[in-house]
Amino acid sequence: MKYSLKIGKDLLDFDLVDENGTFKIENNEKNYNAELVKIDSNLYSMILDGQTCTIAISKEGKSIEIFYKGDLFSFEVPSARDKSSLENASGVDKISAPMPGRVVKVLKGIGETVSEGEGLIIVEAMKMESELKSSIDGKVTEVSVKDGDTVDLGAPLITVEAKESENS
Amino acid sequence: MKYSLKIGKDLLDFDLVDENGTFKIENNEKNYNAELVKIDSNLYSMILDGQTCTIAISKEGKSIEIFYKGDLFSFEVPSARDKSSLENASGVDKISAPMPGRVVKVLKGIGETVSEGEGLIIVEAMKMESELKSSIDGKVTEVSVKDGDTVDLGAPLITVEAKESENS
Amino acid sequence: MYKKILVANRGEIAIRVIRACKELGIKTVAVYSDADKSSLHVNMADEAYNIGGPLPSESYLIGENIIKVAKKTKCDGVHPGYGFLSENAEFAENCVKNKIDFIGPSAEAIRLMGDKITSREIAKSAKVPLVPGTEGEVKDEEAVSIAKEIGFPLMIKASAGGGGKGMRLVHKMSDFENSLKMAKSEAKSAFNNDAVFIERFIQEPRHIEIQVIGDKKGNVVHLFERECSIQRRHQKVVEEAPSPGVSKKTREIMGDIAVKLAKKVSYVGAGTVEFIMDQKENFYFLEMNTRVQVEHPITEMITGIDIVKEMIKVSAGEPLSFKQKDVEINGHAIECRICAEDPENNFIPTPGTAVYTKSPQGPGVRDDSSLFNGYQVTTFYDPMLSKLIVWGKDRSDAIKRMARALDEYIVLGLKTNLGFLNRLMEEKDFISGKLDTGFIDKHKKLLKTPKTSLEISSLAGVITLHAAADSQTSQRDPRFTPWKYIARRSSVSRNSMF
Amino acid sequence: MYKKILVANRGEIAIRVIRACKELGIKTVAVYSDADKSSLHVNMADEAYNIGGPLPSESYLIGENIIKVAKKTKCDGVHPGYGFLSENAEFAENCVKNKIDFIGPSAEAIRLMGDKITSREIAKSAKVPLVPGTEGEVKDEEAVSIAKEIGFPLMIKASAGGGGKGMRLVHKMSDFENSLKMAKSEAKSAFNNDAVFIERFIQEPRHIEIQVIGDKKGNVVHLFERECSIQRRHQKVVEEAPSPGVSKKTREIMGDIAVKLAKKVSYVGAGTVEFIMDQKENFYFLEMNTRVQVEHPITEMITGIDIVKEMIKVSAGEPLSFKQKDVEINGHAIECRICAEDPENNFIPTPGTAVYTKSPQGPGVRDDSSLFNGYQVTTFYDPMLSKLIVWGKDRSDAIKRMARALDEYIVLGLKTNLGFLNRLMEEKDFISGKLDTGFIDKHKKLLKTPKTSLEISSLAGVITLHAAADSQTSQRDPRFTPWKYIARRSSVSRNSMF
Repeated sequence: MKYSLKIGKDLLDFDLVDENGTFKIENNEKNYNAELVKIDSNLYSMILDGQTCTIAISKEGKSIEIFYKGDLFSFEVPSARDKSSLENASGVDKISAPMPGRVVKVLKGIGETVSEGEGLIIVEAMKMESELKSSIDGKVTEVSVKDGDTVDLGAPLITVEAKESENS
Repeated sequence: MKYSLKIGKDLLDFDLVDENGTFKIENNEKNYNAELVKIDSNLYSMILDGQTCTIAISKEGKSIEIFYKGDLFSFEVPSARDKSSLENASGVDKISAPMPGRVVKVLKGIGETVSEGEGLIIVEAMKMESELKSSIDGKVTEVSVKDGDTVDLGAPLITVEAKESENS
Repeated sequence: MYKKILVANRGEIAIRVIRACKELGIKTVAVYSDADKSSLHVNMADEAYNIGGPLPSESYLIGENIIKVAKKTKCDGVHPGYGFLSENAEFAENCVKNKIDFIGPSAEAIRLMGDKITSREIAKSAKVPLVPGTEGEVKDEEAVSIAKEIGFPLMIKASAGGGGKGMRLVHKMSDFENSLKMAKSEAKSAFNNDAVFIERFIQEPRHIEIQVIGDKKGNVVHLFERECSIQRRHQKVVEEAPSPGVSKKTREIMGDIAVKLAKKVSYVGAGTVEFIMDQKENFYFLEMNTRVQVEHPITEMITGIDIVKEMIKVSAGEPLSFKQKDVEINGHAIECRICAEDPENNFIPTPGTAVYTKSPQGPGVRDDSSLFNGYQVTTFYDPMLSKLIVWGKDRSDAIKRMARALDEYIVLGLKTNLGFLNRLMEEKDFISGKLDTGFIDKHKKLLKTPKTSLEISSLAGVITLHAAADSQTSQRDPRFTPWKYIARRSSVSRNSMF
Repeated sequence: MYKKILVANRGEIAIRVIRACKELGIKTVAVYSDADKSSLHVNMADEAYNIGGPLPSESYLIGENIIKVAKKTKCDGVHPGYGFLSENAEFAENCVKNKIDFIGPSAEAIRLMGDKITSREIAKSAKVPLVPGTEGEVKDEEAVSIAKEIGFPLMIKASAGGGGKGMRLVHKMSDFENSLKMAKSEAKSAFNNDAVFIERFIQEPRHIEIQVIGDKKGNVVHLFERECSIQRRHQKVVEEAPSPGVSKKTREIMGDIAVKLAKKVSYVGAGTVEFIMDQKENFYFLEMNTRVQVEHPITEMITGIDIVKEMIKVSAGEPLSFKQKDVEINGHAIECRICAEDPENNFIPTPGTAVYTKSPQGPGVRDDSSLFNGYQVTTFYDPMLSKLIVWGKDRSDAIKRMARALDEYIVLGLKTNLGFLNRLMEEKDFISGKLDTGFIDKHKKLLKTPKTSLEISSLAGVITLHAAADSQTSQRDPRFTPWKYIARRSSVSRNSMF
């Protein structure tokens, strides 16, 4: 069976064969033998090619969260639309508020050219200031807030578009 | 509202007034003010007359289990039949297997007179022998097993009837 | 050092060994029976293999199969834990034959100390005190002089006996001859054999044991004593170190004796020499356990020595990382064995499912447990759920901390001894250290659940009942369970002052 | 001793204080904001009172209301924890005015040490070394001789400055005069003021602090140092005791100096004197924190002293239970602050719900946490979830144990720094003790989640997806969830060898 998972902007494709509870999985030309044994409500043992990995899993709707070795991975089940949009246009970075807070300073204005990793905006929440950075090279095409604004979780802040997508 | 709970052979009667989430409860001529705050899946804070008690609760069907200060209390919601039978005939002690195991020795035969606390049968499970005792004065009216039998959890073993109930 | 160790056990001790291996950078292989498929020890090891049915005799006791797994997975060591194969000399031998280290003493040492008669003889030759008594039959003509030698109180026992028949407890010389006659005639009529032997009767005995550890260079060090007098069904339930009943002088003597005994059998690894001690600190050899003991953590807490890591290291050939003069007692430690059992009903095991559990945390608390929500206690294995261990700067501090930790412990779904342990920590005689193996029998009131607890629980019960009934009548959203309902409503109205 | 203490705090430190009180037999009163209705500290106290809205300024910071609760509930002491009102001299004063002990130093001591200028002056008078430098403006004619006196590297800073303007780092004398000119001209153009001052520049600074504790009889003892150099956002994240960079001699000198400073202000209770130290063990006073410190447990682990209990006792008038000569360092302890934050994204806090958590157990592990399944991290408070503390017989032992414990820790539902901490414990420079406050910036690779973890997680993800899809097509029983399905099926076929 074919399955896809989306993490961030990446799409992962799997081919899974269910052999009565043990799974043969192919991803990215690698092959795995895996099993999943339930321990507790969210706690699992995954036996991967004979080695035991402790994993915690939660699934809600179309999102699957996996905790492994201290890190949390949030996967989503991509929709058909997701798949095509992911493949075509990856040239837009829409920055939204990572938590409710206050805009300390907008660093870039509309039309300004920015490089990957450059700071776009400083927000403050939980007594800490964070600089949000561009993940692509491009130009600022939208600024939705101004200094001092209070924003809710997920509120759009600033958008950068890649140069290529400008030309398209 | 009137509620009853059964624990072992005892029936507890309550009068509960729900004042929008705080409860005035009367039991056995005592009055209480209580609240229950949920913490975790089964974990609660009960605020009883201003003092906080940590309590764990599970409810399945008609039985309610309460963990408090290391002890576990199993309550049942009595049926109408329960209520009348509890009130009328408390003179029968039906001993059943407290866990799967083996009968080591039946100590009393049919017709034998036994006093409260006297041993009726010895069973073995988990490498330990336990003597099960009569909870009433009476006469053995039924023996359902013999030495060496293996028994499942809840299997009837031996029944004692009180002398009074003999006369009824 | 070992590359990969197979842990030939289950439950908390398997987890304990896996943790030690992880901290030493050693890979681990778990084995498990059908009943232990989703146990924590299986989850925590790097690899895990099923070795058979749920009965120990179908799985954990089949040494042959365990060795097969060890060979297949290329393990260079096997740690047996306690119980199961841990004191099985043949298994130890077979491991070695298959070029896998048995992490413990030599098969020879296991064999010598495992036999009651041989171990007594070795003990005698090492000048370890034994309970004074005649080993064989007492003849009438020598009886009085022997009785004088042994001292009072003493016990006359039928050689062919059992079940209390032909047994007499004698408190003073003037009663002796008469008691002897009665015992003999009782023995005659019960067993058709009037032979009797005499032994010192230890009043209010305490169970004291010395932890020893030896390496392959011939060094043996003792790590002081543990007191394990709080017992039910002749099994330990609360242990502490050091013992409140052992003086510095006795501690030194006992320790030296235990080391001497261990050296007699060239002991390697962790072992325990058990003594029975009277209230005047006279002590006598009981037996030697040639494995890590359930209660080893309390010794770890007061010495700072990781016994399990150390036994792995010495087995791999390293010398002990300390000398006798380096070890010191620091503070006081107590362990409670938390078991699925019913104190009100003669501590009968209570199999079932621990639907919800919460373990204590904070300063000085260690929980060695195999519990999780949904953990099942079966009739196949010991009903121990957890070992709760605390450290305090002195005994009083440790008792108060244990009381605090027990109070935080929650196990919902099956009866446990938590309530009993809670009450024990507030019992005057326990606090004052007046311990003996009959302690629980003398303090039966500790077994009863208090009336106030029933009262408080019943109130929580009736609120639960009410919330369930209430939500049934006013239910709109199917996911709006009684629980959510209670939480949402009452949390708003909790004692507000302003 | 106190009868009832109000704990004027929330989260793990409130729980810490409640535990100490329970072990001392003192009743506790919790206070809580609307956001903390179902927090553990509320559940664990004997009584609990709502004191207002979720913002600290609406609840935990309103001393007046807290004192009202204390009076109404007849508390004889208030423990402020850390943060909130703990270093608020006015609150301390008001407690005393209301005949309630403020468990901590006097309002006077808080005031003196809380003011940057006064505390420097007191430090100077107690001969505590300060970072060498001119406090005021440097005149051109004296600049060279001052620079020589201070030594290199040094920093020239604009008096009116900020933001790096008018600032120059100078490594050697030959560059000094030129740099001075440039700094002054830059300052002039930026602030219209060319005044500059000079300070020694501490390269690769370490954060070292000394724990002190004093009683009301004038005794002050230090409990050695903690190293807290692993920081992000200028906040500590990993602490250890003792410091791998402090020699025995420096330890003694620092300890003596800290005690002298504390005595200058008749210090009562637990306090911390913070220093900045270079890699050659030259150290300079930063500030004194007049309260219990987040990282106090590591000092407890290596000294066996319960700092929170001790501060309650000395506040109640008892003398310290130990003298300087009684305290010794035993082993090594490390603390990791487990926080809801995203290391890959500049450690930005990650509010949300911890849907499932599991805390490590076993030897040498202490977890001071306020977590439970369903715990909510809000934007109102610090995103710290837990303090994980381990003890080992030496530093290497402690690091391996921390790695093992972190590996057992599970927090599902929000991003945490657990993965980063996991990787830190295996970082060569951390293991060798090469620490400074720029450590994390120098080891950015620790912030990235490893590719193999993503790979393994994605496999678990796709099996989850498959099980969900599979159960949808073959669903018979509505309660037969994908989870049950996976557990039931695959557990049977797990590696079986026989």
